[in-house]
Amino acid sequence: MVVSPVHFIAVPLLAAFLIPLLAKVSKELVRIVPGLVIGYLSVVSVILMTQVVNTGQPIIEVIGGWSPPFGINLVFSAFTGFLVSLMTFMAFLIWIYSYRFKKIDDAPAQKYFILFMMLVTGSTGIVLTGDIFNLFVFMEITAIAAYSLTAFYRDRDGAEAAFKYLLIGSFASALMLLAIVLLYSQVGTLNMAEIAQRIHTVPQGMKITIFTLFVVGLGIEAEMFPLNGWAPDAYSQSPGPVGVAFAALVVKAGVYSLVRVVFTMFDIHGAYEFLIIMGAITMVIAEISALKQTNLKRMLAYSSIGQMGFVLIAFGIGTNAAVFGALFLMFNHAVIKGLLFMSGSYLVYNTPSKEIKDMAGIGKKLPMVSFFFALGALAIVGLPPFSGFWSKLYILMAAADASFYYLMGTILIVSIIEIVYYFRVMGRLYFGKPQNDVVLQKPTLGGIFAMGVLATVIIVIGIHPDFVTGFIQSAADTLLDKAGYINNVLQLTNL
Amino acid sequence: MKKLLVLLLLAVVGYSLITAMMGVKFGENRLGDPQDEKTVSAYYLNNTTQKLSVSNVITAIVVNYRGLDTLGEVSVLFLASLGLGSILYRKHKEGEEEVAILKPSSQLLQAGSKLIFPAILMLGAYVFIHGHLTPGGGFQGGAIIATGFLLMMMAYQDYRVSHSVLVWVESLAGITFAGIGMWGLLLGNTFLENFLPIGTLNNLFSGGIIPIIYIAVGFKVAAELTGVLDTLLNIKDKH
Amino acid sequence: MDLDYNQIMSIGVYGSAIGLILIGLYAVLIKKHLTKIVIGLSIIDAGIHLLFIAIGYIKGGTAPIFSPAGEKIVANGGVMVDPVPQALVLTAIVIGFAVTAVALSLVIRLYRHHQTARIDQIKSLKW
Amino acid sequence: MMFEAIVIIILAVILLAAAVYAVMQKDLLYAVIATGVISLILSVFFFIMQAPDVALTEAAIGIALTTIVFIITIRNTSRREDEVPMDHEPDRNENDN
Repeated sequence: MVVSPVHFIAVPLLAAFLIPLLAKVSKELVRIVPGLVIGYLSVVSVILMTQVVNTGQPIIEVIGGWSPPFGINLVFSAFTGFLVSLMTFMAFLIWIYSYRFKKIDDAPAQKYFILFMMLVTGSTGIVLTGDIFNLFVFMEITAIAAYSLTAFYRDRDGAEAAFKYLLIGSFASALMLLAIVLLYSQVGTLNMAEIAQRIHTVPQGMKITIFTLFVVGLGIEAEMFPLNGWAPDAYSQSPGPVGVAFAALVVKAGVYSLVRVVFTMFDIHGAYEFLIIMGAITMVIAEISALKQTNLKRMLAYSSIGQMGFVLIAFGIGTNAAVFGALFLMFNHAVIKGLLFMSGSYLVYNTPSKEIKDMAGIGKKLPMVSFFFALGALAIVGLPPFSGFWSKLYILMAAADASFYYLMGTILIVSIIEIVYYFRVMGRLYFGKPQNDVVLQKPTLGGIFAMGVLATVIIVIGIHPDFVTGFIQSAADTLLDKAGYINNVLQLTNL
Repeated sequence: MKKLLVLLLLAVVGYSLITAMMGVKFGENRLGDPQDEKTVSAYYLNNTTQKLSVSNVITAIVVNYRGLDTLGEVSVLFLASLGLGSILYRKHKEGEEEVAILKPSSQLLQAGSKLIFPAILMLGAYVFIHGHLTPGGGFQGGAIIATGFLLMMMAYQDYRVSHSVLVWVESLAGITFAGIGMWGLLLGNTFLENFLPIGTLNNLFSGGIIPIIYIAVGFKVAAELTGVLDTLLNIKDKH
Repeated sequence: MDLDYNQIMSIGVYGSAIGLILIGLYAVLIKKHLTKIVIGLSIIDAGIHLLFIAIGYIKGGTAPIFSPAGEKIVANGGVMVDPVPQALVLTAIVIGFAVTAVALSLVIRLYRHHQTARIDQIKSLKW
Repeated sequence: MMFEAIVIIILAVILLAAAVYAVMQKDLLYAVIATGVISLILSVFFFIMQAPDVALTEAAIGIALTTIVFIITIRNTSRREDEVPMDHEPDRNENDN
């Protein structure tokens, strides 16, 4: 046994406890070690992922030698493994991007990198764990790291955004805890597979109460309407790399847990329709708000919320093809939004007012960054030959197959809105007249590298989507195979 | 208007909670027969004494059956003390006169604290060392020790807990916890699996790795909570 | 109407737990002072913890500790209360403290910046 | 048995009264003390319901540490919910950064 899923939790925690001691040796180690850890984890995720795909069996890791449901177990299946690989890959790029990020130097870097590493640990933990209370604990780890990172800069309204986030986030975790309490009183277990097995014994009224509490609590993390008030502020006031991490890790973990509750744990009729309706409302309202924004990062944040609404719609359709499209869109959203936030941060740093209208002509001052931003914008609105095209196409096709024609109309109209506001920014970047040619902050080497990798991924997947569709297809199959999940986890009990 | 909406919301929440709790009878035995182990709790109550030789079932659950939760919980505290430092951090400016936020305390408190302080530390240590035998454990003991330091900080304005000692204690305790877990994995078993002899029930040296982990948790929690209090108490007002 | 022991206990315990949750919720939604909002959050938490322990309680049960005394009770046919909620509440209390500490440090920082801790005075907190 | 029930009812009344007081009181210091009382009664509840471990935790963390953290915050911010200045508060003319 060389690598196992528990490394995703144990290694970063060990490193986090070690870093304060390493800081006494060298300040540089504080920056390097989190990167090494995250890099190691992405290697582990690739190894485990190939193992899972080759054998076709998920890896169930038992903690403390107690087989589920008596102990906590981690599940590294094609579905969770896909998300974890995506998260660690994005986290590694974010680390490269922020390694020499100028503004981190003036505040204590030690804290930034440990907090970032714990954010990654919390998000991967949420995805891996097979125990509902353990999910709550990891959610709190993610949340506290996220609050502290949002308030990291002192020259912005970070504390306001962080408090707003904390208020909504604590509310969410309180609801989630309440849901766990009620659920425990009914089924007497915390293991998700066993809950799924016993959920049919719960009286209908109680089931709906618990389900509502879960959906509201987790919907906050997943940026579902109307509980996403925290997102625009948190995205725009936090340091640039942290915004990327929110889009690529935290929200993904939130969507994952929502999907796990709806697809695996509960068997409520109408839950899927509920997801579609909430997703559609979220998408429409967020995209219209994005159109109205004058601040670039807020615009990106609303666009991110809109995309999450789109993901919820696709999950709500519930067919295999739609789930496939949703997972593909999650992948694309992480990669493309990552690129947009990374390049957008540099655009914002070179525009003291942070307003879109003042970004005129930056395309000539910062050709590289503007190119990446334009590439990301073209990809996210779903133009061929970029990767965003494929996910949108698959979801539309799935909607057509399930004959949700009104949904297709909504998605197409929303896409036009998206095109309008992204092209407006691009028009400013390339066809505006620059006010001066002072470059306030050039992108660092690491930044260009990270953005270059993401741009390459977008183009390569766009031309040749087969590189990932195999993984995504098996992930979608795994998610929809509820009986398989229950069996795989609980068969260990009888050994 | 807003108030009305909120009251409406509260009524809805209250109603659904009350109806939900109607179905959960107070004091009812939901564990089922311990012998057929239908629920997780019945299994714990039935097997803890034989398999782990720990008298306090809650300790067994917190440290071993659900050890990952506790590792997460310890890191939440770690993150909170880290986050507090990052949120309240500010550059020291030249010529800034600093005034502590606590007022000088009376002679009585000062003399009394000195007397009580070692006793509190002893109580805290007792609580976490006997975590597997009696009620209490790492969290309770750590919190008790932190209140001891709090008493000293309140009594003596210039009382400082050395920052580097806190960092050392915190890191070493954390490494012990995660390291014991990893050691179980390296021995070919699973993470956090017990690899020490479990001893006999109700002895101090029983329960395998459980007391060791709980002592590490005790030190870590004490250091973390003291660190939080230290950070908060040393926010200076400029005069 | 005569109430038996179980009814009194369930009204007393469940009632105070739900009451705490509702009162805390009211404070979070209505109050304007940041510290008051954090107080509300901790009251909600307290209510949920009480509810959880109440769910694990079994009438006539003893604490789940196999000390010599506890063993004697079990040997004589006594029951022990459910240990799982207690372990989870232990975790939840500590996490709640961590969140409260972070929240209050944010309140301190906001006060330093704006000279006020009222939500209606801080422009960027309105929504 | 009945004695226990009576104690629970009395405590529950005090608990809810303390919670209402904590929410309604304009002087935050008193409100915080009331939350301390809530924690104290909660700890007794836990003890009655055979959860000594939780009672100990609530006593150490809920009563002592949470209260002190709140008090430190109030010392560093405003003491009144409506922010009418109190005469003993130090004047503040700092600006951050």
